[in-house]
Amino acid sequence: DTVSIRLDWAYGSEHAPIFLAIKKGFFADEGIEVKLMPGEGSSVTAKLVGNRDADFGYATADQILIAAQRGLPLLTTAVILQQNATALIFPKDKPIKDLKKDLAGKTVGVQLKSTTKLQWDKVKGDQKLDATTFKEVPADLAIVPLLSAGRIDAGIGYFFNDGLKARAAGMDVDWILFEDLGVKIYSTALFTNSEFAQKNPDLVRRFTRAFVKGWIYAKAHEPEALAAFIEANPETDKVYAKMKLPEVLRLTESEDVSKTTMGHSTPEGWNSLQETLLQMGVLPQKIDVGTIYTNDYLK
Amino acid sequence: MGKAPRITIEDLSLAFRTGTGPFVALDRVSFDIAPGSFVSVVGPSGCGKSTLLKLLSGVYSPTSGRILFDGKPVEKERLQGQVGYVFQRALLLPWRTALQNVMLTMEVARRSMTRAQREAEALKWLEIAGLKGFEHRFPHELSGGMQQRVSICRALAFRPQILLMDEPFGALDEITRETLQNELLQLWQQTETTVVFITHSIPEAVILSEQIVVMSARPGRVVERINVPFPRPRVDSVREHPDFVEMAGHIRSLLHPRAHAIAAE
Amino acid sequence: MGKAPRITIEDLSLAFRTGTGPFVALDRVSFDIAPGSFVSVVGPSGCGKSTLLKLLSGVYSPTSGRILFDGKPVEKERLQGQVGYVFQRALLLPWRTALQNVMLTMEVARRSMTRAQREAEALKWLEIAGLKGFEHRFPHELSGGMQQRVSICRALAFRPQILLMDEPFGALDEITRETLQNELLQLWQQTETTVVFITHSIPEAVILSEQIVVMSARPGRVVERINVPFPRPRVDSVREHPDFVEMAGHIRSLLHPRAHAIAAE
Amino acid sequence: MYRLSVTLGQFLVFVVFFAIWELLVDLLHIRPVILPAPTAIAEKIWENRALLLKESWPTFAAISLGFIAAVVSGFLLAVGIAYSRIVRDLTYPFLIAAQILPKIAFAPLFLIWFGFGLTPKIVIAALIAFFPIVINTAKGLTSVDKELLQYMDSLGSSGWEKFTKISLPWALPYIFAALKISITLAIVGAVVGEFVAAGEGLGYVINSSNITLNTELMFAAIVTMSVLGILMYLAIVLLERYMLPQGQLEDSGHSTM
Amino acid sequence: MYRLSVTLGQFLVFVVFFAIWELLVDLLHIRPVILPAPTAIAEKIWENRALLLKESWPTFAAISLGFIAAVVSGFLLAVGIAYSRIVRDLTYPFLIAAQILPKIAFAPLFLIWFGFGLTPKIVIAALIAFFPIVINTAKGLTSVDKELLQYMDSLGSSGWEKFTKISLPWALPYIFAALKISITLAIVGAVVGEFVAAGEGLGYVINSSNITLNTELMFAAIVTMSVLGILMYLAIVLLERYMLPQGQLEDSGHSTM
Ligand SMILES: Nc1ncnc2c1ncn2[C@@H]1O[C@H](COP(=O)(O)OP(=O)(O)OP(=O)(O)O)[C@@H](O)[C@H]1O
Ligand SMILES: Nc1ncnc2c1ncn2[C@@H]1O[C@H](COP(=O)(O)OP(=O)(O)OP(=O)(O)O)[C@@H](O)[C@H]1O
Ligand SMILES: [Mg+2]
Ligand SMILES: [Mg+2]
Repeated sequence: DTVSIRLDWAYGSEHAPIFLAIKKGFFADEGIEVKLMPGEGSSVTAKLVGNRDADFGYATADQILIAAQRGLPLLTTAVILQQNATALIFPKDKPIKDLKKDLAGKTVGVQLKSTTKLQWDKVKGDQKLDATTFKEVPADLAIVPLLSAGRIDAGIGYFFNDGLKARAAGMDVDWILFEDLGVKIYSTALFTNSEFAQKNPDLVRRFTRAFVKGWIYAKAHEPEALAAFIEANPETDKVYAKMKLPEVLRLTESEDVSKTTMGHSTPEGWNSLQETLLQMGVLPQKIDVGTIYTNDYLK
Repeated sequence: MGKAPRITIEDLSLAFRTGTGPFVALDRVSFDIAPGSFVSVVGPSGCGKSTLLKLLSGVYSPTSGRILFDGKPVEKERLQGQVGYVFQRALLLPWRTALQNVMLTMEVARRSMTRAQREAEALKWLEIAGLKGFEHRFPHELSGGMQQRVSICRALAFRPQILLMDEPFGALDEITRETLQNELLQLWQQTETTVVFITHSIPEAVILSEQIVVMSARPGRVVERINVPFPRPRVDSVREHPDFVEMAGHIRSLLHPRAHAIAAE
Repeated sequence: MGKAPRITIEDLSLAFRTGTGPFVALDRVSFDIAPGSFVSVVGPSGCGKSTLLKLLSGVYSPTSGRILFDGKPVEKERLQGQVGYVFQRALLLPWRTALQNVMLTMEVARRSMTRAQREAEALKWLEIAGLKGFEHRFPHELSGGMQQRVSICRALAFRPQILLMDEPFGALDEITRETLQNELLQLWQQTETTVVFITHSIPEAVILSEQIVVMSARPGRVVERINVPFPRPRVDSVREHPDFVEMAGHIRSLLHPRAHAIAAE
Repeated sequence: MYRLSVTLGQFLVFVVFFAIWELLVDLLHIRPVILPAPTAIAEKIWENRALLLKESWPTFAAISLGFIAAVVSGFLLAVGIAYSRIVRDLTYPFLIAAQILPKIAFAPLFLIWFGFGLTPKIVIAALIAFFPIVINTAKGLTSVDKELLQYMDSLGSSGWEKFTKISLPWALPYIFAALKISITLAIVGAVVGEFVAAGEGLGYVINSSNITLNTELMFAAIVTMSVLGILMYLAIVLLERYMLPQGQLEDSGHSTM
Repeated sequence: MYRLSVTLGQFLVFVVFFAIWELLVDLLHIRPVILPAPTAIAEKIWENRALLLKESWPTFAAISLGFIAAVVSGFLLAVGIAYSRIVRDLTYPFLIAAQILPKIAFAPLFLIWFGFGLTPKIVIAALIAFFPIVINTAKGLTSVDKELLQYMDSLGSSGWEKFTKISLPWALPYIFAALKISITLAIVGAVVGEFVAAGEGLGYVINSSNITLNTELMFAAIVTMSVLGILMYLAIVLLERYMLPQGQLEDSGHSTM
């Protein structure tokens, strides 16, 4: 069988375990030939899978939930990144310790093209920040250069993308994780079209199994995963790739996963995500989270 | 090549739409043109001569009245390959050389000719018009008179049954003019061509034509139709013949009062 | 308005670059034009008459030789407002009405005039040219002769010191032509205007000018310069005068052999 | 009579187009996230009319300023190209290179170079709209009847007069063709600018509603965008009618009754 | 002589431009993420020459197919507009609306509508490149000297002959101006297409290296892109030189020695 999977963004070492799984033949072992495709943001990936233009997708859980609420038949089969990677990133020489005080007079870069902006809105609400004391500017895909050019004093982004890239570029930056500011939500997950899953339960099971196996194996053999990724993407920035992979692998951990298995998720986790999204205002109404995820395919 | 048709012009009127309302250029013009005859049209500038020719060629449609060819209304299809037209402007294609411009009409109106035949014919006419050596010049590299000559060659080269000529020799010196006049007469006598010829030169009209249509302006009307009885070939000395002088004087007098009235209006 | 300059043409040559190599249009042409004189240029089509006028007006630069105005080389600045030019083509601006086209030259060459003066002057000339009622027509709404008349008005209206006219009356009927000839002569006599006049009509040249320059073609050369001694005003009857007939015949004979040679070449 | 039936015809085409769309969405059960029905979009426009109106302003500002910048600079460069062979030969390769560069890829860098807010949007709009102005204007200015210019020379007229009285009017039809192309490009540019570099404007609404999969709102913003664009386009058409005298308008020419 | 010094001049401008760039980056200690130095980019190009060459092919295919589609369809529509008042009146508003629609906003939807790979890229390229072809060609076809057409009518020539022998050659300079504008737009379109809807091509390299902040590689791909684009542009210029006879080329005209 040929199965297509669309990732969230362009290939990076955060996808190394997937390349590793392909290289080690985990998919081949299940009789599956994988058609791997890069993405253009999680929202697009969610739409594409909902429209059956790809069999599987790898995108953030919030987008999966939003898309499902908007009527797309999506089913999450494994929540890979259990922790929220969003962070407030800033240079160490202009440190932010207390959000309330230290943000005053600063310029914060936000990414309109992702839900990180919405998470930031929630943080502002939760922490009762006075948005008039600092300035927000759009900074899609440019947090690091803007920080580097001094155009912004802080930026909202994934710590393993923008944060580590800044470090790889020789900047001394630090960050505050949103996870630590109370935005505990699932991050990137493997999902499929539920109609597709209904028709091909066995194929979905085999694919999910091979996919998760890649992550488990990568966690144990990090250098091997890195090597597999670099082999497939020789033009990549190797320093940055090496820095990023362990951080990403660490995000697969959670209390729940340590008790069960890689990729596992709980009703509490999904409900908390839904709660957060409701508060963020991107979700008009609640849905039954039970319909959009399952642990069944994790064996 | 078939015989030229008899042309019947019946009550022909044409009005142009202008910024200041309709303008009547031709007002109920009627006359006949026998097959194979040579008709000249004279009249003051702006009296509708060019307009008449454009109606005859099917370029314009009349506001009222009609034109019959052998009793049948003109149709574009039937005109194909029949009418040669020398416009008042040279009207050459700027991207074609003199030779290529002359070949244009044959491409359109004489499909049966081969490329080589067309070229030979075109070269022959260009030579007659004194344009040997200028065949491969583009129009903007030719003098005004040369452009006009190319335009004449273009119309003559495909031997049409009806030849409409709008002041063809106006921009030419006497010698070139005479050469081309002779060529035209020869072509006309050898073939069954009908020629409708606009000129401002009364002697030219008298020397060339069998019939002269005199027009007046505002609105364009036919004042008189004059038969020219002199025998052919009419040599230059015919100019001194008293009948000739008298006829020229008569035509001049027909044009005079009107024309003066316009200038003073 | 100052006096017209004496024009000295010294050994003037001009070659055009063409696809088939350089082409000599004018070959060592020399003659003088006295201030306020009326010079006609005649010659076969393509002999370089228009080219000569373009050199005189500063439009072209000679390949060799030079043109002096009162002994000094022509400069564009000094030409401003001095030269009126009637091109062989009417060459009107398609986006301007007849009136606006006539006003163009005054806008450029007579800045001191007010708008109202310009308009009055333009209207006067349009009326003289028999174009009353057509002032607000666009060029494409005028007949060929009318366009040419607008172009003549445009050159006359600003009363230049030097008037270069390239076959101005070629497209006009006899009456309109006579009217404009008379107007031109009147303008010339009243003011100190120098006129250089190209024509294909030998009688016209003889009737109008003080001096006739006869040119030959390939390459363009001056064959002879003829003084015309007849007293003014020269009425129509001068045409019958034996001296007139003889002079016309002489000019014709100058043009003949050459021209025939070209046609046969 | 004819005008009336044309307007009716256009209206009919519109109606048929939207009817088919509505039907297709309905019959094929296309989900609104993929393609919302016209009625749903219309509803959304009405609901969000205040928002859409408000967000139109910054977009309008970016488009018009970018367009004006493109027209002015493009026109000046075209004049240089038309009148100076050196300018032409030295700028052409760079002009083309600049035109070919995927400016959209640079958009994030523009943020860094030009800061936030209106400036980068204007720059992108101007850069994209610039090229047709240069190409067409230069073409128009160099296609002038040479003898007309010679006529002006014979009058001893200055270069400036030749330019204003002959070349410019001659080039106007070319220039207006370019303006029509460029205004639509300026719109694309402003939207791209707002995708990356703005927290306001219709482009921002399109982008952010795309992320939250609020496809109806996205289409609503696109429709508003189009209406805005069509109005600006019509402004140019009106200007053309006003500035091009009868002799130069497309549908003029010899007309018999 | 002149040609040689022009080439030298162009080269010099290039060298100076890059020298200043290099110096600025060096002196101001600009980080490569913000703006890499030309030498760094050159190095990156050399390092990745195989990759860049390989990725050029799909981009080239998308550009050329999109361009051809735009030219063919745009030309046909222009003919319809020029010759039929009904076609013109009925298509114009939609044409303009379609042109004004921010097609880039639709790019993600194109993915869904047309699938992956070449198709959406071609569609976007064609859509963006389409408009100038229509506008300019229609303009050229309708600006023909009316009396020339009348002359052809007097010969009883068919509409087809008038078209091929008069209108088309007359419109060629307009059409080539449009082709030059459109090829650059097709390039933009293909790149945008590759940003969203492809896993290959130079646009993909630009986008993915932008996301991973590999700015040197991004610039390397942009440079390759530009070179590709300039080559395609030059192909059109050559075609123009070949097809437009002397009488119609820009620099022809009355020339004295
Ligand atoms: N731009 C040009 N390029 C090349 N040759 C030219 C150009 N202009 C004129 N010629 C040639 O120069 C010669 C003189 O041309 P010119 O227009 O001066 O003739 P002319 O005496 O005015 O003729 P006509 O009476 O026919 O108007 C002609 O043979 C013509 O072909
Ligand atoms: N397209 C047009 N629109 C409006 N009026 C026109 C148009 N064409 C010609 N006319 C007018 O119709 C009248 C006749 O024009 P036409 O060209 O037939 O004159 P003509 O007899 O050929 O004059 P000429 O001897 O000057 O060439 C003129 O008064 C002219 O102004
Ligand atoms: Mg006429
Ligand atoms: Mg001449």
